[in-house]
Amino acid sequence: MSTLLLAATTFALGCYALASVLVLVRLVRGPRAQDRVFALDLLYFHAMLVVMVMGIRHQSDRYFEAALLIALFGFVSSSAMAKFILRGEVIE
Amino acid sequence: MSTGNLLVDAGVAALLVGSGVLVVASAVGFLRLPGFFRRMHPPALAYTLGTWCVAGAATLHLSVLQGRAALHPLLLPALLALTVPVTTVLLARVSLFRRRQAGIEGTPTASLPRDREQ
Amino acid sequence: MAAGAVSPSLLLLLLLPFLGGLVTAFLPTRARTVLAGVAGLVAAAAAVKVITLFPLVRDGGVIVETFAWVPSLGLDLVLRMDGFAWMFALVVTVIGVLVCLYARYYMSPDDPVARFYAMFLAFMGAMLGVVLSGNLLQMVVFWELTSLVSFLLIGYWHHRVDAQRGARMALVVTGGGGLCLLAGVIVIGQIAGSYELDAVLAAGALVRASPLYPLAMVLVLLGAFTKSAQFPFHFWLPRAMAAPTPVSAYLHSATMVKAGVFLLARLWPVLAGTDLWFWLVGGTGAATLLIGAYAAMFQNDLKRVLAYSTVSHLGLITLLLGLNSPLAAVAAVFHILNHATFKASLFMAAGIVDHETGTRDIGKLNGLIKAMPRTGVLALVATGAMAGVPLLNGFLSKEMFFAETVMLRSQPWVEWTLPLVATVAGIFAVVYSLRFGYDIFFGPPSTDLPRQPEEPPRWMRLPIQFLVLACLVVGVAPEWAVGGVLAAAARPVVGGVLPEYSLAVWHGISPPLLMSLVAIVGGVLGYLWLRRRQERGELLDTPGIGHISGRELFEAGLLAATRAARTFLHVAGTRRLQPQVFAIVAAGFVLALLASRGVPLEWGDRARLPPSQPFVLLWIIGMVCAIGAAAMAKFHRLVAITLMGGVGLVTCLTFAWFSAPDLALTQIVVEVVTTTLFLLGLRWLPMRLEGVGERDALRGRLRRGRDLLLAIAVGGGMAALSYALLTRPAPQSISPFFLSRAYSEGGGTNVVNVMLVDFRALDTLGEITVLGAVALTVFALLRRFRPPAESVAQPLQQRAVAADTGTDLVAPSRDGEPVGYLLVPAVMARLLLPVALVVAAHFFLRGHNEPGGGFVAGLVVAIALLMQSLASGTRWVEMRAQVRPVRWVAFGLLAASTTGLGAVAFGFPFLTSHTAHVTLPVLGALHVPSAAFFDLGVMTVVVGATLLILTALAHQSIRAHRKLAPRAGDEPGET
Amino acid sequence: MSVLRRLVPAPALSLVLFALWLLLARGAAPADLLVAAIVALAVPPLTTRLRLVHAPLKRPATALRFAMRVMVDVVASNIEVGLDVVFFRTRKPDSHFVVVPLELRDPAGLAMLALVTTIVPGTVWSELAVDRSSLLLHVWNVGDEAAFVARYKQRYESPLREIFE
Amino acid sequence: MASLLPGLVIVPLVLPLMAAALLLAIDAGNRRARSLINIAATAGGLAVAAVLLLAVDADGGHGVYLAANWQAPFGIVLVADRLSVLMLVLVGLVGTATALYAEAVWARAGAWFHPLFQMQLLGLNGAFLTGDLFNLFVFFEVLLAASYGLQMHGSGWPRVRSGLHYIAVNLMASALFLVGLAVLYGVTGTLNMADLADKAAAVPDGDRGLLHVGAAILAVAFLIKAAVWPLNAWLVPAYTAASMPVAALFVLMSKVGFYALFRLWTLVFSEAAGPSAHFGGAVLLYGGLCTLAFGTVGLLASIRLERIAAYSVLVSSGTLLAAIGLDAPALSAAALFYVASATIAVATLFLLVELVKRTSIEGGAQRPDIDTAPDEGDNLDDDALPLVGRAFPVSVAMLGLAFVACALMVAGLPPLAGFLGKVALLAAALQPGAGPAAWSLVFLLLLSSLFATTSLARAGIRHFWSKGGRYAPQLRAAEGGAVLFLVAAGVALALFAEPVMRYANDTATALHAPRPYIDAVLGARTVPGPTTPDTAPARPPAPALPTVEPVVVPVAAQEAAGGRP
Amino acid sequence: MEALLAMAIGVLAASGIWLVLRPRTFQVVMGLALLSYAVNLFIFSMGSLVIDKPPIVAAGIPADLEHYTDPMPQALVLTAIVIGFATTALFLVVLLAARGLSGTDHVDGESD
Repeated sequence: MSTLLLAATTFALGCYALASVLVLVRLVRGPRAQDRVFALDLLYFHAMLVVMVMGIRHQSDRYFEAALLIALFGFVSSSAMAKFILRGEVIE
Repeated sequence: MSTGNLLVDAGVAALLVGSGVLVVASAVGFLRLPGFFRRMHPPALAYTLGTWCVAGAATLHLSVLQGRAALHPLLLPALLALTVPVTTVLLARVSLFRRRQAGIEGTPTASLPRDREQ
Repeated sequence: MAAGAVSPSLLLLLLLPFLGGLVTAFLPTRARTVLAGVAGLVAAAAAVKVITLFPLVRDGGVIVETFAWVPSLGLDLVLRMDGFAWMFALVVTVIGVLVCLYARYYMSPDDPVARFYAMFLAFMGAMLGVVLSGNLLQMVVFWELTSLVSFLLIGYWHHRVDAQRGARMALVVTGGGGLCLLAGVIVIGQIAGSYELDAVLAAGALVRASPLYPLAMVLVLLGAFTKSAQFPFHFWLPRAMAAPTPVSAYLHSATMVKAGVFLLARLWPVLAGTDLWFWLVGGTGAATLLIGAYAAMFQNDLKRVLAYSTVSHLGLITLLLGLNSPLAAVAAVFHILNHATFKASLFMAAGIVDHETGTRDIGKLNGLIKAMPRTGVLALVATGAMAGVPLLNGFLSKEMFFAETVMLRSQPWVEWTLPLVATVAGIFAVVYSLRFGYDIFFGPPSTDLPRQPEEPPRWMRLPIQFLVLACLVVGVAPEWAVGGVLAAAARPVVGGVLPEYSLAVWHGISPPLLMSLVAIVGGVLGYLWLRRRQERGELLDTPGIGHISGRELFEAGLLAATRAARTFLHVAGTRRLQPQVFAIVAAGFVLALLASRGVPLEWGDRARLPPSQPFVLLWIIGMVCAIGAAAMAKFHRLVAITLMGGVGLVTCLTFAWFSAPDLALTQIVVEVVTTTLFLLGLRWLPMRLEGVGERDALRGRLRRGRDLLLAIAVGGGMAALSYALLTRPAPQSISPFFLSRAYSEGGGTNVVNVMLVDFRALDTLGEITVLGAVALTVFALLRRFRPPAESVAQPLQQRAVAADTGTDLVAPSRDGEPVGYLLVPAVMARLLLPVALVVAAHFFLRGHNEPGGGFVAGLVVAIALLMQSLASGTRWVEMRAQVRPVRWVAFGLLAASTTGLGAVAFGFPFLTSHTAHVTLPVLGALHVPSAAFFDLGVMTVVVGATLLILTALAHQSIRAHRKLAPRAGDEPGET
Repeated sequence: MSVLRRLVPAPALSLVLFALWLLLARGAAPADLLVAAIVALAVPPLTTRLRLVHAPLKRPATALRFAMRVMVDVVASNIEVGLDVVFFRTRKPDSHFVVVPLELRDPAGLAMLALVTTIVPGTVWSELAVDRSSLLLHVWNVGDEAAFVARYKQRYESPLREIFE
Repeated sequence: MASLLPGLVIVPLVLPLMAAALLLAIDAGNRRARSLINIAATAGGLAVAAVLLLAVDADGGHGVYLAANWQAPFGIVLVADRLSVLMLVLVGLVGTATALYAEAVWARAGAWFHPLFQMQLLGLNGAFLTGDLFNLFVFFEVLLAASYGLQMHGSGWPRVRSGLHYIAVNLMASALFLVGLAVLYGVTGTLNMADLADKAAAVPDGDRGLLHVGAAILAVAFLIKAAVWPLNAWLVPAYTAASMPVAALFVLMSKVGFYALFRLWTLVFSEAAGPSAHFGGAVLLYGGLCTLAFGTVGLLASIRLERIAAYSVLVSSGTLLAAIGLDAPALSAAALFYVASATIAVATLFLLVELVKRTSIEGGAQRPDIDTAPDEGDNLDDDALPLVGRAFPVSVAMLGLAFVACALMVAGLPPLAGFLGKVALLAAALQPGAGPAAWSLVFLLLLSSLFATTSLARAGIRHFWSKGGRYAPQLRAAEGGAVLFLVAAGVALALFAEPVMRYANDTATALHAPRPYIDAVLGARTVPGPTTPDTAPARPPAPALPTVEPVVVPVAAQEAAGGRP
Repeated sequence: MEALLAMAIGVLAASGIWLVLRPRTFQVVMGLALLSYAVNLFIFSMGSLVIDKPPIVAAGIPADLEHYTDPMPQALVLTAIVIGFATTALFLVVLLAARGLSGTDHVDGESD
């Protein structure tokens, strides 16, 4: 693993983690439920990025599937919450 | 065990750094901007270009590593494009709904024929 | 000696009554003549059998028959008959015959007597069992049986409250005593090394020398005293008089109550001879003798007089046995016999009086001699025997008793007191005998009786006649009548060597005779005095101890005990969840702490991984989320769920970080489903607003503080434990085996998946069964779901139409097609479905070699379908797709288990996997592991179970809508 | 033809799934192609009833061009909005709601429009009228409202109408 | 017979599993087929268990079954030894009776009774058979998951409320279970119980503390299931609220906790465990005594029959724990006999509760829920009621007899098996040199008998001798048959107590000297495959392709103990 | 890293325990979920923390614990996750049923 890539991945991971922390502040602070839900959606998304960068970092293709699942279903939780806020129930 | 190609490494690194910067920028915006609808804009940076950079980096990296075209990381932005709107559309609607419910004046609305009839 | 004889004679004797009881139970229930006939014949046969055995035991012979039952417990059926047992068997059977006859006339034609006779015979069998026991444990068996059957017999007229109470009291007291006896017997058995009576009798010295002797003795005595109604356990006997009179005549005079003294006599050679024995047994006997006799004087109920008198006589026998003198023991045996004869006849006489007049109240009964002269005479003779009138059998044994009290050598005050006690008791006996005999048969005939008395049928009198005759014969010619029997019976009691004694009516003028005279004269005087007082309306209750009723004490004690038990349960148990959970957590913590204390814990010395900043940040997020969720779960449920999602995400990333791709995949899909589940549930939970109805009392704050402390302690403990384990070098694990065999023999490179479908396939099979069971349970529960009142209405959001002017919320789907805000999500979700299915197929097919597998694939399918419901509504989905989740579960379970069974068909163990290797043109070699079919089963179950749970929950909303439908019209008007 | 039609009810979808499988399988060996074909043929019929059934794409070329345009827009908007976000204090973008009248009615087309609107930074799809006649957007930096609406309709709505209607 | 043994071991698992799957697949309308399958599968399980028992007893060995054909410490192993087979027979007995009983009414009271019933049996059988710690967890979960459904079968607030508590408590227990077993794995590196016994003895001193912590946490999980005081408050509400056939089945569940403790403690902390020998025995002993005391007091406080039965469960649990806590083979043997008699007795009582209640109009509700103080008025001449008896209808008489038999068993009164169990325990506890703990056990045992007698007599009087009118209860053949079946089992247990006692003795001896068990498990050989597996294929199985080059896994460690050739 | 993960497990467990001890059903179910995270991570941590050595055997790499992480805890966690998911779902439904029957969301059905 080249030092360059190592540094870059570390930087990217750090950025994502930092961004997640910022988003977490929004999640905890709110002020409205939609902010929080959106924050959760972003957390999922950041998780996906983290997983992908870890794939690059470890030269491995195995992390792709996890990222795929998050990309595919990360929105389900947050959209279910959004619907809940909107309708008071998730599935009608 | 790098790709062995410095140029490729540099490209991957650049893409990664770019995505990192974009993601942080979007998070900063999401945290600091006033108003929910304003806050909804910055994450799009991360959802689009931020992801594309990472996907590009992964594709590049893997393709060089395996010595063949590994395009599957590009699936992720595609899937994201399909799924992200679901949440944002719903959340925007939530925000409007709640503003109306709270009786906040000046909540805009897509003009609706049925309302005009009433 | 006929020891070890195989002749089944004793067994037959024992079984006879039981079999007879069984037969009678099946006879017509009110055929009293037939029933009495059968029962009587059975009893008579038994009696004859007993009598024929006399020659064998007359000279100290012992018949023993052994049948193995549970030799390893030392519990065998040992039937052993010596002279003493023979005498008892005789009493039991002969009086049994008489009572059978008597009961035929006593019981009403409407009585369901089959039950009576069945139990009666069963009792006879049990009693025979007690007396014939050659094994102490076996004796306990029959002992408790007699308690049980007597419970049923006393409660024969079970609709009467007094019968119920009396029966229960008898059962509890005698049954409890029986349990003590059991313990005592086991202690004795442990000392003596055997429960065999012969062995125990031979080990008397050993037993008495043992440190456990006092304990064993006390336990045995408790058993004997309760059974024989000794003070202070005597109170049950008068209450047992609620039984039909034949029962009283049989159980409460002749047989069952004698079991206690029988036991004392039986173990006399083993336990007697110590001071402790003297004080305990003698003291109890004396007290009982006096108290029983005293109480008997003041009773107004015929049967109660007899009951207290029985108590008194049993006390007398106990006292005799407690005197540690062989001669006294002989007297005791003699009195057992005598008492049985006269008391049984008296009970029967009392029964006749009751039967003929309709009352047993001495105050009401007068001058019956005119109406029923023959019965009267018989009763009077028997009363005389009870009082100790010369020329009747009671006199003889009582004289022997007086003699013993006089001859006793002990401390001076005892030597002086005991004769006095005996004399006083004698006086009392005469008094109550007179009350019984004189009061009811003489004087002016009563006029206010419920029924006009007349002589009972002749056959009803016959048993009394027989017994009274026996009293007379024994009284007049004792040596001739019972000399042999007594000798045979007393010999084993005193240990084989009979003391010198003479059975004669006249022994010359001696202290005992004087005492008898004093008793009789004093008794007559006392009676007259008492009578005069009672005519004046005084002394109707027992003076002195009248208000101390053992029965009341017992009942109140039981009540208090029950109440105390409830209080205890209230304190030591709980019906609330929080204390239970607290106890569990605290127990786990404390026990773990204690366990670690013995061998102090220390950190390991394995090389640590260097910390990585992103990961640290990640877990800062995770911890904040966890703590936030804990803090928010009460008032901001949605926030808590969101934060929980954050925790799940971080967990998932941790799995991904530390080389567990399978776990990361599983965690992420499970996370999604769980969140949706929580949201589905949130619909039915009440709004909870901060500060509303909060009573922040000090107690609540204290409890929260306590909980917080425990939570922190446990968290710290878990952290320490995990750190201790994380820093240790890995142990000699079994894992290398899996790594090396996964591909070569399991056919897959993903070791985790190979473990799931091959190495540990049984776990997976269980796991999907759990899923199935949970899904079924959820379905069954929700079918009966009744939403809470305030949640039935549509959620606030759906009602708030007016405020949301530009709304598309009212009917987000039109004809099943979503419109408005749901339009875009629905289209997207539908586009995602085929994609998700392909992804699921991908995960399923690669599972064996790469992260994935049936579980993840199943959840992917389930989420994709769930997404459709979310965006388009359940009805839309169900209109279009026939999803029958239960079928999926069934299919999955069948597929998984048939795959497992497939191996069995080929002679391999269940779930053995096999890979088929096929070579196809173009495609090359194909490897089809059987585990794939197993995994298919897993996937199907997962899809079915998840959908079953989710749709069952989602359907509740539809139901709510349906319920609201009729009222939908006026909904807008409200808002 | 009809046999083929029944076998491949949604050719575009099948094609996408075929490609998806190959991407996921990361290979194009004969075995992969076979499985990809099976998947591509089997999944659409399985999901017919749970899908929007609409006419096949009319103009693939337009669609491709449209996609390229969107990508370019995305990059451009990214830079613009990114700068606005970072220098929010000074740049003070003119953010507010804009109502856009719509001619596009096809659900899939609308969904595509939403997709595009969402992924292009600077516009947030906020509300669609029940009769699909107008659309409420939240725009990051409007400037001239009429111009924005015209540009939006021209750049995104009309190509989509071409493709889907 | 002996050759049958290994193959038969799996049947108690496969049978209920297949039955459950079939029951799920059958149309809900086809009631008759469901009943038939359910009863047939359960009775079949009993038959298999009986054959297993005879087989195990005959060759005195251990039926070791290597599931999925993997060598013992690696794969999951099922072990049918005397103890587990005894429990299997109990499951079969009680299961058959309840299956029969439930057919009359309860099976129709809610959805999916039958499959849940079979799953419960699967969980029970699995828990008794498995020789693997994690597999034990899985089967615990199976039986619990099914029991949640069964407990709330029929729904209603009392059931759901107690069910909620029951589930919460058991989820906590499961968490503890997992933590405990994880620690044990972390310390010893194995999950196989036999292997664990070997490894635990050889644990380095520095790790012994951890081993003990793991064992303690695991023990708490088992103690919760065994309903030790003070972790047992869930039991009485849950059992009394459940429908009675379910409660009868649940009697087995508290035995699972006992079984697990017994099995693991004798195995891992035997004499051979060096410094860890007899670890934690005091907790078992005193916990058991507390439980016994609690249950005993509860017996006295109980008026309603189902509560009496539930507290009897606690009494038996406490007795068993205290007995194994004293750690003497004789007591263990007695405990094993006792477990058989107590299980049958209490299960019978639960089955009887409902039938008995049918005899009185409102279950004696006209009386207050606690004994009334003696009223002065009731003298012997209770003129209001004639001295003429009332006949019992035949059904009541039968019920009454069954009740008496059952009460004798529960209270441990002679001559039925309950008494023998109690005598065995007392005799074993009162060995010379018995300490205060043993004496407390003796005292509490006797006290519990007395209180059980008191309460059962009280309940019997209330129901059978009630003052008011009485209905001849409707007894369905299935219900009566089920009760009679269990009573007959109890009587048979008393009659053939000697062979059972001998069996229990052998079992206890074997448990206290676990070496043969360990050797049998670890020495079991796999079935050789028909063909040598393709160890180095040209490429991994199609169609999934690993990203790396074609895999060649080095076939290392072929020599590792007896793998498949 | 080890210390961090241990701390994380501790915090999750503590939060879970705190919630489980609360009187509202929803709190309890959240607590159980948190607790199951903690337990899963705990089991997982038995395999010791290894980066980039997933237990997926590949050619040419010796199949031992030096080169792969311990697959056993992972298999256990996988099963535990599934079972935890199932029981959480069940508990949720039961608490809904309890709420429906009693009208409150108190664990004992007491009205506040």
